[in-house]
Amino acid sequence: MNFMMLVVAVITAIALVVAALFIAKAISPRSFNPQKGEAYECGIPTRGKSWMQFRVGYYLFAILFLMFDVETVFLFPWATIVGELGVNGLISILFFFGVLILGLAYAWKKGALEWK
Amino acid sequence: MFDFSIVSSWIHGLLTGFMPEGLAIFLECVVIGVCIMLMYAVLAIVLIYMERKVCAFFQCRLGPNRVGKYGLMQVFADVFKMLIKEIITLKNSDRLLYNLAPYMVILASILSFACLPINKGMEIINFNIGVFFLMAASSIGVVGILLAGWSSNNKFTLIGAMRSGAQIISYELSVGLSILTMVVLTGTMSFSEIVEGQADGWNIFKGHIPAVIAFIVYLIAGNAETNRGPFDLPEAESELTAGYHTEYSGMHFGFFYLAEYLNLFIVSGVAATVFLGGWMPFHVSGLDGFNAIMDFIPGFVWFFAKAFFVVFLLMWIKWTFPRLRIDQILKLEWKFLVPISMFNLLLMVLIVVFGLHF
Amino acid sequence: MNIKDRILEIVPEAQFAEQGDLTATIPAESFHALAERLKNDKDTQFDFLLSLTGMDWGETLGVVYHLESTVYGHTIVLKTMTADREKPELASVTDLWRAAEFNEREVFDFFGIRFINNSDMRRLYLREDWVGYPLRKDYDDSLNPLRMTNEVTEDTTEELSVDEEGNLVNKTNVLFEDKEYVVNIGPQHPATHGVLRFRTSLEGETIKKIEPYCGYIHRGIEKMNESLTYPQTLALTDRLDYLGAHQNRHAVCMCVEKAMGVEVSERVQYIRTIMDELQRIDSHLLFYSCACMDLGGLTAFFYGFRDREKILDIFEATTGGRLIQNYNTIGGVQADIHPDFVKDIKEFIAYLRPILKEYHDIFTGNIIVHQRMKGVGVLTREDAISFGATGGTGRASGWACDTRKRKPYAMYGKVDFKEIVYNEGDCFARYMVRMDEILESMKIIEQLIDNIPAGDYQVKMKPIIRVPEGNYFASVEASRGEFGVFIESHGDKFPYRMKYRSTGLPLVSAIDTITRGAKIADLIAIGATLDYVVPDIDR
Amino acid sequence: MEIKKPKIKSMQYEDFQDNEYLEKMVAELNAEGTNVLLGKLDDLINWGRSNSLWPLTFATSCCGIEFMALGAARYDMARFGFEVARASPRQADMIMVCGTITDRMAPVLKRLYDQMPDPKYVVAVGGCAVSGGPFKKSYHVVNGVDQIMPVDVYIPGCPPRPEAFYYGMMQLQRKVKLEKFFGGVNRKEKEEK
Repeated sequence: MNFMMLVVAVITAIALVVAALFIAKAISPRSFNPQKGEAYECGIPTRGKSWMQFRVGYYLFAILFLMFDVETVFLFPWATIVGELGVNGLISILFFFGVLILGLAYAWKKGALEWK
Repeated sequence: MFDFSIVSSWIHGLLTGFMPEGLAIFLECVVIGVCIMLMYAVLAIVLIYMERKVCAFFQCRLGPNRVGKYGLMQVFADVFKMLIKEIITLKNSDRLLYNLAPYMVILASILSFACLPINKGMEIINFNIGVFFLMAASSIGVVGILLAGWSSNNKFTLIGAMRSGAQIISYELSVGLSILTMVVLTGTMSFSEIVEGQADGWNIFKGHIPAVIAFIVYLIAGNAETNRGPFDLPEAESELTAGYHTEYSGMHFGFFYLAEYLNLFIVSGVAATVFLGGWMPFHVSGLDGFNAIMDFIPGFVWFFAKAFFVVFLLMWIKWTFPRLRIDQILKLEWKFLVPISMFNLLLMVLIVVFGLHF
Repeated sequence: MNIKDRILEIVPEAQFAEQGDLTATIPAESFHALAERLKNDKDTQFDFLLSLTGMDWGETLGVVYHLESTVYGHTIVLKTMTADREKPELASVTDLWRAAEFNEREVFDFFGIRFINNSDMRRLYLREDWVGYPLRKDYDDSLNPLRMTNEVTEDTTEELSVDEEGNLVNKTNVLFEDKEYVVNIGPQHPATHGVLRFRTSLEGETIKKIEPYCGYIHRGIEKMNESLTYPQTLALTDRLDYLGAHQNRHAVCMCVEKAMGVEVSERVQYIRTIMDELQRIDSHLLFYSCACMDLGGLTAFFYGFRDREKILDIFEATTGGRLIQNYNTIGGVQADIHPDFVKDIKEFIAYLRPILKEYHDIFTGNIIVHQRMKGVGVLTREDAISFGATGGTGRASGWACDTRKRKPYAMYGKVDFKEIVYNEGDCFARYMVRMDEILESMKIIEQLIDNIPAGDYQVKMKPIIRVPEGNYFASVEASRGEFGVFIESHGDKFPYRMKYRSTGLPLVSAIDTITRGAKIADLIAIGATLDYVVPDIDR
Repeated sequence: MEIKKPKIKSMQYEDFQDNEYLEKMVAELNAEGTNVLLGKLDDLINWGRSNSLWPLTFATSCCGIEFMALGAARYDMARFGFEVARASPRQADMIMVCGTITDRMAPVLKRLYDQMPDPKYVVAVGGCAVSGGPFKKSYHVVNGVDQIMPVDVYIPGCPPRPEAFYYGMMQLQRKVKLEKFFGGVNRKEKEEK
């Protein structure tokens, strides 16, 4: 039943967008002029390409995030049963957790957390 | 306590009484779909109205009051207008991605919206890994934002998209860690079980210090997730004109607008569910009379009341603080929130392992 | 040390004018050497280029320089000219005063004078494809119909430079490389406070270079003034810097009164001073509101505007105008003060003092504000003087440049107030200067409000005024810097040339220096705290 | 179906100064006639549009400050639902031309106007935008924005008081209420291939 509900939600989302866009396209007024489709840049034509190489600074954080996120994913199953595992569960995960914290400390020391 | 599953099974029984099971289930699905859609739209409208009124009162103004009584119809007029506004086709955009972006954003918010338990027995998607699913679903949204910014072929949108890429995914980490902290306390990832587990006290009281820290971290990170001030960098009005959705018009823009408010509600709803007991009434042990009265109030009222309380908190923050700068936002996340929530997680584990919680 | 003698010692051919301010006419070939000596000599030290005015004297084209020393406070007016109307060329002084960079572009734009060694000889206000030079007396407007094509922006500039052999050569300088990520911020942008345009070369979020483009609200007021009588010109001054309407008009009135030798009554001086200070509070409240809004704190914006309305009420009661009051006239003011004027102002001051604390609570004390503003966009004292960035911006950089103290006018010599000076030169200092100045303005008003003397509010003047021949300069401390008026009169009922020293132009010319290496968000904070008004830049 | 005089909540019909042009518009619309269903749909659409006019943040000079005052606490244009000022023309419904338009600005303004989605409205605010105002004789000022784009409402003044802004905006609301959508009025412009 749950997976069916998931499908229902997905279909609902798509239907919502399709329906609204359909209404909009069907009845909205339209006008045409040569400048309408051009990029908006405060009223001045754009110079050069907008799609060009972008600074690595943004991606660095994405990569950092990936690393930490994947590692927290591994923590979730453990988290649900840590109460039952008790001290053993805590100690065994501490190693993993230590690696995580060391990773952050390393990134910090390397200056990867500074915005450049 | 009112259990909504009685209603749903009654409807199911009624329908299967005079039609084949398959058709009945299909019909139910359609009804649920329509309900989601309606609730989604109505909630968005209520939230937009609330935002406009709340900020007006913070700013010594009146807010909308001409369209309908107390301006109640104002947002309807806005949505209606947006629906019949022209949708601009761009010349040099990446058509496919440009049109795909609103779908992604809406999909993400409806999927995560469907996870919220509104009342006992009234959760649409109820996985045993609900928390996990919600985080996965909501992170689709950032893809939509990135696509929108990239595909428009506009410099402002591109910077907006890049900012949101760096910001939203960074804060996802803190959201994840603070929820993980609570999962340690509750011992389950299913939303309905999390709420059931709070019958004898809300998590924020049960988990005391680490729970409060997790709540605060969650509020900050959740606020950043929804792109709302002081973290509204991807659409910083005074810097990037309209940010990643600069090139979207009419209903295309309307979807981003709706999704933004719904995401606000989802963040608040999760906070209400995980920390504040969801649809569970407020109980004080020992005061049976008081508890009985509290039980009399239906669960969805509790849920919405708590969620809107958190919504109000977030609005309060938005209308008070100035905007941060991109490097400060990332510094706040990586140098403060992540280490804090990591140690908070350890603290919570210690408390749970040694049974120090209530 | 007599400056006149010193100039004669360096350039024996210099001629001095009989009337008006101390003015020396210098031949073009020895001008640059003289300017260099005047700036660098220990006992002259003219380090502040107050104003640079292009002139068309019929046969000759030329430039008038107003120089001032921040060390000694003495001033001098220099004139230089060339008889070549086809290809007028003069030496640039950009190497001495950076304020000349934009001002020389303005002169090139209006008069077509090319400055040798100015690396950036493009038009400043008008479109690149504009025909002719509008402020020349023989300009033909029919050559320039309204062009609706999108303007093509060049990425290069022309320079007229001197090569090793001393010949003039044309050189091309590159502004932006093809590979650079150049974003237009403005003209229609919520944070440029009007229609200013910044072409910003970005690397990620970091600003590599910024190139301001003015002229989107260039209304040609100076040219229009040449065909208006003196009282008529007053109407346009209010619309330059509309947040300093009183002060602008005060400057023009003062300049004409000085030229005519008219003494205005004490009552008028009191009223003008009070009005100037009210206007300053009004402007600073608006500054606070807009700075908060630009930094994203929207609620504070409404607080500032709420209280600003109270000043506008006071203005309205007396002058009839809210934003643009048209109050000062030559020889007095338009109408006597409203009977409730004194009472209203006292109530307002009593109201504003506690409110200011609220402002600091909601915005100034916020940690995010400190993070966003402290250490951001530093303008050093040397740069401030070199660019001529007066007003709150200069004072935040440690330059005590308040005209009210330097050249006291109206009642300012007789009231006690402190000149607010900060030394950090960053956004936060610029913000604090203005917030503190509100307090000082209230102090000035409090000293004056109770003793407004009786008397006439207007000296009898003829409807048509003929200002005696000569050139005159007067300046006031407007809300955002020294606002000066330069009038050259040939004895007609119209001014021969009327030039306003813009308070905003130096700020905008300094913006590239301030923002290098900052982030986009910093540009917004810097723009907000520089507090320029675009129509005042473009005139 | 008979099209009626446009009513708005904030002000009586009779209190407006110039009703003649509206009556002319009503008469024109009535002459063509519409059926009831489409007329009702039109009413609904016009209700939505007229009550949700989002302005573009655009100001060149003095009038812009009065426009800000209009948004601030005392005059509070949020009451009418005008407060959602969008910085991007893609999301704006009307452009309030606050201030002088110069020769250099004119193509920029036109471009912004072109980039707005339909339906779009233009309000000329202040003497400068209406006719050039005090700067009419200048070499660099456009004598009225109506030279470069169609204007729906003129608000005179230098700068107009906030009350005048409201009057003009309500006039625009009334005008919007008289639009006939399901008769093709809005679909005049066709794609040029």
